[in-house]
Amino acid sequence: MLTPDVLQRLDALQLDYIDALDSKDLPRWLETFQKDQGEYYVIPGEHVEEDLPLSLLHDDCYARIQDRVNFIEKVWVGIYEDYQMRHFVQRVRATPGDAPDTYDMKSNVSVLYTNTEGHAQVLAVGTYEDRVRMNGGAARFLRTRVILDNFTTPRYIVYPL
Amino acid sequence: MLTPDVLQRLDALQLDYIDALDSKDLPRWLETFQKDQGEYYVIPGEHVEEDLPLSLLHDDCYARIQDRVNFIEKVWVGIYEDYQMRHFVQRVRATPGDAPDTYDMKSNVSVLYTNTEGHAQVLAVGTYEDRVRMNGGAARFLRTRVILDNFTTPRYIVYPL
Amino acid sequence: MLTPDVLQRLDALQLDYIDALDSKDLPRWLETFQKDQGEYYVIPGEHVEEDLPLSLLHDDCYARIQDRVNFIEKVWVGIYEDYQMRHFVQRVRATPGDAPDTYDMKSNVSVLYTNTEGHAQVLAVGTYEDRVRMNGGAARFLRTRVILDNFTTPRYIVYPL
Amino acid sequence: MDMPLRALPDPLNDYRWPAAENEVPKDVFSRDDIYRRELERLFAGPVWHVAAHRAELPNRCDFKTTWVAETPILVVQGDDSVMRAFYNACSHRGVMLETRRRGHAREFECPYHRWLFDEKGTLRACPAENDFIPGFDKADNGLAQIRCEEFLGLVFVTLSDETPPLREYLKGMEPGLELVLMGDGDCRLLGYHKTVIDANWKLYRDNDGYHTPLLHKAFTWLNWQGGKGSQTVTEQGHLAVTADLKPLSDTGILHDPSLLEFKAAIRAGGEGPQAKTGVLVLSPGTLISKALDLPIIRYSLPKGVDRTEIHWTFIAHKDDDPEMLQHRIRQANMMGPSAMISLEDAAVFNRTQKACATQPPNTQFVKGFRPGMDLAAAGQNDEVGNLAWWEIYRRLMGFQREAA
Amino acid sequence: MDMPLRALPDPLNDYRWPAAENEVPKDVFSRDDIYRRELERLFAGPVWHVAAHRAELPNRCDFKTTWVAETPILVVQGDDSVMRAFYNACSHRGVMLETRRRGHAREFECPYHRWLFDEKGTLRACPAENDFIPGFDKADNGLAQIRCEEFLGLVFVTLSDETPPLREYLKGMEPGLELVLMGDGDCRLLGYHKTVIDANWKLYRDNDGYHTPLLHKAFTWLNWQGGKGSQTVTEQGHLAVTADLKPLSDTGILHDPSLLEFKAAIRAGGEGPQAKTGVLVLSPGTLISKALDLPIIRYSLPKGVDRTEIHWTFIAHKDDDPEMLQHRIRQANMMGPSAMISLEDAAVFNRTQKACATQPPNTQFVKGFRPGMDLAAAGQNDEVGNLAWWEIYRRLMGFQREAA
Amino acid sequence: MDMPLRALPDPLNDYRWPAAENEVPKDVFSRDDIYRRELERLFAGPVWHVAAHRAELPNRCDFKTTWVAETPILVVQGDDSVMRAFYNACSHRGVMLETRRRGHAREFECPYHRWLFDEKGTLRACPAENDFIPGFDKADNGLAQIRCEEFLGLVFVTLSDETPPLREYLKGMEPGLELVLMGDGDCRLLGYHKTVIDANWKLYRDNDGYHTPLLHKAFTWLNWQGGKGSQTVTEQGHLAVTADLKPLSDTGILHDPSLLEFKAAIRAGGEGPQAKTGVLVLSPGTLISKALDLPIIRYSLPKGVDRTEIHWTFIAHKDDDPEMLQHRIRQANMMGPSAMISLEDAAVFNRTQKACATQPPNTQFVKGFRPGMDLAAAGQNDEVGNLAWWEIYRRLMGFQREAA
Ligand code: FES
Ligand code: FES
Ligand code: FES
Ligand SMILES: [Fe+3]
Ligand SMILES: [Fe+3]
Ligand SMILES: [Fe+3]
Repeated sequence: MLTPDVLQRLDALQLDYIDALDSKDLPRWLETFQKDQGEYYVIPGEHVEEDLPLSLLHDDCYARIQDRVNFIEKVWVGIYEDYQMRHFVQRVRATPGDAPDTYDMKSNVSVLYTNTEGHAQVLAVGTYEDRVRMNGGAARFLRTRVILDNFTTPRYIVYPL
Repeated sequence: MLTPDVLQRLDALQLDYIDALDSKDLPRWLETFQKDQGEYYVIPGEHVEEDLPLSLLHDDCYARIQDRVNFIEKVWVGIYEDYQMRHFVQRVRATPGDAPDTYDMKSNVSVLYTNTEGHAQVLAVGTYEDRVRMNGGAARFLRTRVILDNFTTPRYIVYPL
Repeated sequence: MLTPDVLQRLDALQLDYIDALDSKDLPRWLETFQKDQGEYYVIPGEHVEEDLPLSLLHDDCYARIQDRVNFIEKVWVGIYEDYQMRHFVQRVRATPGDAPDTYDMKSNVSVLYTNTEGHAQVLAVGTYEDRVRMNGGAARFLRTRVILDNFTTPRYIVYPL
Repeated sequence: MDMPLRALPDPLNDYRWPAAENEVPKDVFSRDDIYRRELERLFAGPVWHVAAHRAELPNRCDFKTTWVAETPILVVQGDDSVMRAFYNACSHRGVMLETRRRGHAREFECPYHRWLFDEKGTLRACPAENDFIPGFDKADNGLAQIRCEEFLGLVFVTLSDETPPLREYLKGMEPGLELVLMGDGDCRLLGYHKTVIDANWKLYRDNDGYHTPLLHKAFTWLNWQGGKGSQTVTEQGHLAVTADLKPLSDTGILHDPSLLEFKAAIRAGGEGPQAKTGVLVLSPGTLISKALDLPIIRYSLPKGVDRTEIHWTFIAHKDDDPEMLQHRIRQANMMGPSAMISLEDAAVFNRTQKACATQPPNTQFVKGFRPGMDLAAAGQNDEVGNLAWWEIYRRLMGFQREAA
Repeated sequence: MDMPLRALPDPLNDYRWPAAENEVPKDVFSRDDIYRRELERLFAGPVWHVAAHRAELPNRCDFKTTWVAETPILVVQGDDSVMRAFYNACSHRGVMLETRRRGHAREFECPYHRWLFDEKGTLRACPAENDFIPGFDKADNGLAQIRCEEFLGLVFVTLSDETPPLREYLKGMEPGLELVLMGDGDCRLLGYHKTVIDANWKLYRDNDGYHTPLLHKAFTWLNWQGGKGSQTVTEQGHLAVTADLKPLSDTGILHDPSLLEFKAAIRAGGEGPQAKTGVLVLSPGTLISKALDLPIIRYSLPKGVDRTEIHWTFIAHKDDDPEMLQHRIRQANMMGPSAMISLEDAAVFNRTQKACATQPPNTQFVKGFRPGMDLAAAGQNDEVGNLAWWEIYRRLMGFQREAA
Repeated sequence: MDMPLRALPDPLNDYRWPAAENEVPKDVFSRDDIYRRELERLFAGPVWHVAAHRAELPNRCDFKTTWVAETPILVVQGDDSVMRAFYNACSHRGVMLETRRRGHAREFECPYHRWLFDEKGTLRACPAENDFIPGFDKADNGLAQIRCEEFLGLVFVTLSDETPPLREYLKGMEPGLELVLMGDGDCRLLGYHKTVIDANWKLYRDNDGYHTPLLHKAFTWLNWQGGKGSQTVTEQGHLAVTADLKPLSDTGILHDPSLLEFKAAIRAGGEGPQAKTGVLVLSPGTLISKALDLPIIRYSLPKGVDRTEIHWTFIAHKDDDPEMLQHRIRQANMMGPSAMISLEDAAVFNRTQKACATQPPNTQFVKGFRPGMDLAAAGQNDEVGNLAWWEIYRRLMGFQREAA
């Protein structure tokens, strides 16, 4: 069992991650990843079931995550119909990882979103399968995998989940 | 970083608040506010974005909160279509406040509701921006601001959020 | 107030319960109940309001819970339209129970579900009213009562909630 | 609902029913215009609907609200113990009068302008009446009443003046009703299982004895045999199957076989009506059954053409001792939307709804069917029992058969 | 919306309105075909809709997007301060041009092929224009403009060429509008309360003085008396009730009675227009009121036959001092979808919608009604004020009355 | 779906298409009656739909379920390797036979009465067959089969008998198909991106070369140039654009430019079919493209008039080495519902849907259009390529043009 202190730091990282996204503060979201190492994936649940290799978002290196932030902030602006996300996470498991100072964490996650006319719906539901590195006090994601139960998304996804 | 003890008392206050509402126990809800000082606001998210001064519910003094309880319990009875709320909160940040023994807290919140025919939907989603006073052991809200992402509510709001 | 350690073990039990269900691992779900003693009920909210004695699922002995698992795994296979659940719980209260080494716990719960075409909706919302026995380190449910706010379920319930 | 007096020329007039007597078109389950016509001709037509059982409003001045398709209904037990039914709408400007599911009330006050009705629907008071339209008379402005008759505690309503009297309508079903309602229908309410099926309401009533041992695998899994039985089909398209559902002989597969005891039968020594089991379909859309010790009324409430709420209503007999009461509550694990031997039905109905737009355009009833047969002579494990009802449906809806 | 030029033979041609002048059929609130006809004949017909108030787009090049039923509208204040309205669709392939609710923009660029329009709707640039269809002229391809006139800052639009000029349309409502818009309509926006009612848009505008003291129990609970007043009904079916809503004399029931101060009246010494209170219904679907110090515009935006978004729009006067501004913000607790004396309205409208399919088929207006009466002479607490509008509605929709 | 044999007199018979050849009415995207007619005349009409690619059911006895509009389809690879398609409904009472998306099955058992079909649709067994309607023959009661042909692994189905043979239907698209399916169509499935657009399915197929560099800002932002190319328009309204999407010359803007490598072209020395890029629209509603190293099949599945599910289906070549496979998986960041250069399309389609009820009533295709032109001669960056399809659509739907 992990110490309360470690758990609290894992949770703090998770909360920072969701709050950054809900605040549309993508640079802050980027910072929750281990610099030059972090990876980010969104994987349709059906692919896990059927063992298919594709992801919906597939950032297998930190540079890709950086490019993603740039696309949202610089390329798509003024085109997409904007929306406001709100994340809810529930850590269901956290264990020491294979490498020293790393931890594996699984959480349930749901994301509600509100469109520009003020109506809310479920955007996404699934799990986070995270790998975290504890660098002294600061935890950072080495890898975040979002397993998307609702693999047919109700709209196109602009922001990371 | 706040101590686990302070965090637990902040959470306990928050949980007491939502449980009182979900139980339609409005006097108990009222008690979560600092007597004669508590303030309560529900603010449409679009007003935050567009810097508009109006609230949806605007209880800028404790007496207003008391009056709200009375309206629900004494004036509207038998007219409105009743519903059952269920709150889910997730504290994303808690920090010491400006004044001594006060704390500022931000939480994500979602509220599902069930109508009299037994069907559930999303009623509200957004954030709580709370200011709490710790009076010895007992925490009380000095101010609760509900920022409502879904500013076009799916029905008229009877109970506080 | 319960000690952080007790709370953490109560939470761990709860999380194990929901993760087992969300993983469709029914034997693991069964294990969260006290062997030969656990009871499991799903009760429509309207029955609580109107004081009606019926439950939706009524497993008043451990053998019934075992039989339920068997029906899901052996009888209904290939007939029902499958779905993926995802639980979110929020403990709102935990107190020592009447008997030694037992605890009573109330939690808000919501369950989102995704159908085979990949669309998500609210399946259930309500509360858990749990009674837990602490056997040394291992907590087990003596009794789980799911009070279902949305007593008109949006589809037939296959898996326990 | 379109009010009948504003009937429109209807393109459905050209709709053709298949010539073969054992076929039913799939699009009757999915076409919105057919559903609209059902509202007029069937739900507001010459049929009786089960709106309640007295067990749901057992005391004087108890009420229950419910629906006949899109029409809200208020059923009240008067202070004279008589059951009455009303359109659940204020006679002034039409506000739904009562929004609670069930309750107790001597008076119903409309919130809008505070008109006040008593439990018999009489308008008792209306503010500022002296300033009303000349000739206004409270006596003319009570709640619009709905025809309402009772049988064994079942409260039936009909929206049409042309419906025959209830006893005539139910003719032939009396023994079945006595069986499932435990003789005298003197029942108490245990509770509800309410759920939604994504299927047309007619799929729900489309029941057959053919599927029972095949769909519900519990029977084979538990090596659970049905007993002998018989089937009744009435002129009104009602169906009664009294196939015995024998108690389970413990095969060691269930951890808790006590659930499937047939307590009443044991107590009665295995003889007489207590020892029988039956399922009834009352046209148009109510199922009433007693399986072992578990009597259930299933209301099917259409919510659009492809969505139906099912309210499983569990009752006990008023004379039950605590042991029997508890047994019935436990036995509810056996039947219900999530129960051992009925969960599968909803799955099958949903799956049928999804496949309405397929070829061939008709479904076929083949088990036990003989061209020109007497449908009332269908056997207990046949699927033709429903065809009597489909013929009534076809006529009520004004659909002509294709030439053969 | 079906475009008028493709009018179809319509089964509604046989629809009959009740003979009695004080009755309205319930199914006008629930029939989808009637709603479809409203889109053509009413929303795209010879009426003015309130699309905005200048307070919502106070500066040059400010814009607001909104809807006339299913038609998206873009209202822009030109750099010449003139209000203009456009169909919110690119003139090329119809992409919705602006998706923000409100904002500031000198230019509108369509993302699809980057056609660029200025704030007066003129097409300024389109990539590759030299390869366009011969004869293409940017001057012919600006945004399709919508007739737009202004009165006291209210921005009205009409989709029809046959609508009379605004001042003619509003005839008789000028004093009421001045009252509720605080004289000159020189306002600033405080914010919105937006909500959904599960009811037809016409229920929302169906307002009467009869219900006020009866539905809204706050009045009796607080022993709060309405003052004398008067009612105006115009030829276009507009309604103005200027019943005084007097400030509350503190009865000790409210913990915070300051909320219900009538600050403007106190400042004015209780005299003159500042001391008045009024509520206006502008046909077809806008309510504008000033209760005590709280002026509100209520837009009702139909979203299908049984669903309506209400945008309560709260304004202050531009000259308000901070104390008055703060007072108005506080007073918003009094009226709004969740407020002390208006929460009940939505409940009543929702409940009426649920009970459309009931008998009798018509609702009746009885308080203050006399056959053959001059509807414009209705009293302030009558419910007949709406009948003038219903008669206009009936005619616009082409519904004939049944023979008496 | 209404079965064709019950065709009704249809008010749409008066519907008029605009006279101008370059205009399309906006309400074809929003009118429910038009969508209903499409179900009959188009989706069940003389066209081929792409139902699957062999890569999705690569082994014998693999299956995939899908939809042709509202009709559920079961595609099975027989144990003889032949692709067959069936209505996904039991031939008895119509229960949807298979509910899984994809899988492997030698037999399909209907749960309701346990009729058993083999992978070629033959009815193999049905309980109690000896008690069936006289003359019942299993051979007549297999699954209703659907015409099914294959080309380069693409599995096409048509619900009509009148559809020409597939090769005739595809005439002119063969080179394009070879290009995007990497020569021989011998592919493996990588996975899906599935999403919903709130837009009519026809908006999704309405593609033009005019928008590409304008809507998709990534091209300008990255200074990424398209290469030369050509466009083919066929008699059946198919469209093939083989404009080169050159690999990005690294401008230092992307942190990870490796994503946009054109690995196959590099390997091929920049020559030959491997070095080409193309996008195809197969009428009515499938897009197939290969951008750089990323081949994708996009199924558009209508779910009502204003809602469409898009199933982006990503494939690789069976001979890919691990490096190429990994590269294709990475390159899926480039195209898809949430990808670098295609996220914008959904936004534009949704925004167009929202603005259907606006003036002018028609959208116009202007870029590259000349009255009387040969539509097949349209250039790669024109928007007129779609007009050939719109003309086919108009005729299939039976809409007459207005007089000019
Ligand atoms: S509507 Fe009921 S009293 Fe007026
Ligand atoms: S649709 Fe607006 S520029 Fe083409
Ligand atoms: S419906 Fe398939 S076997 Fe009867
Ligand atoms: Fe069954
Ligand atoms: Fe009111
Ligand atoms: Fe594009």
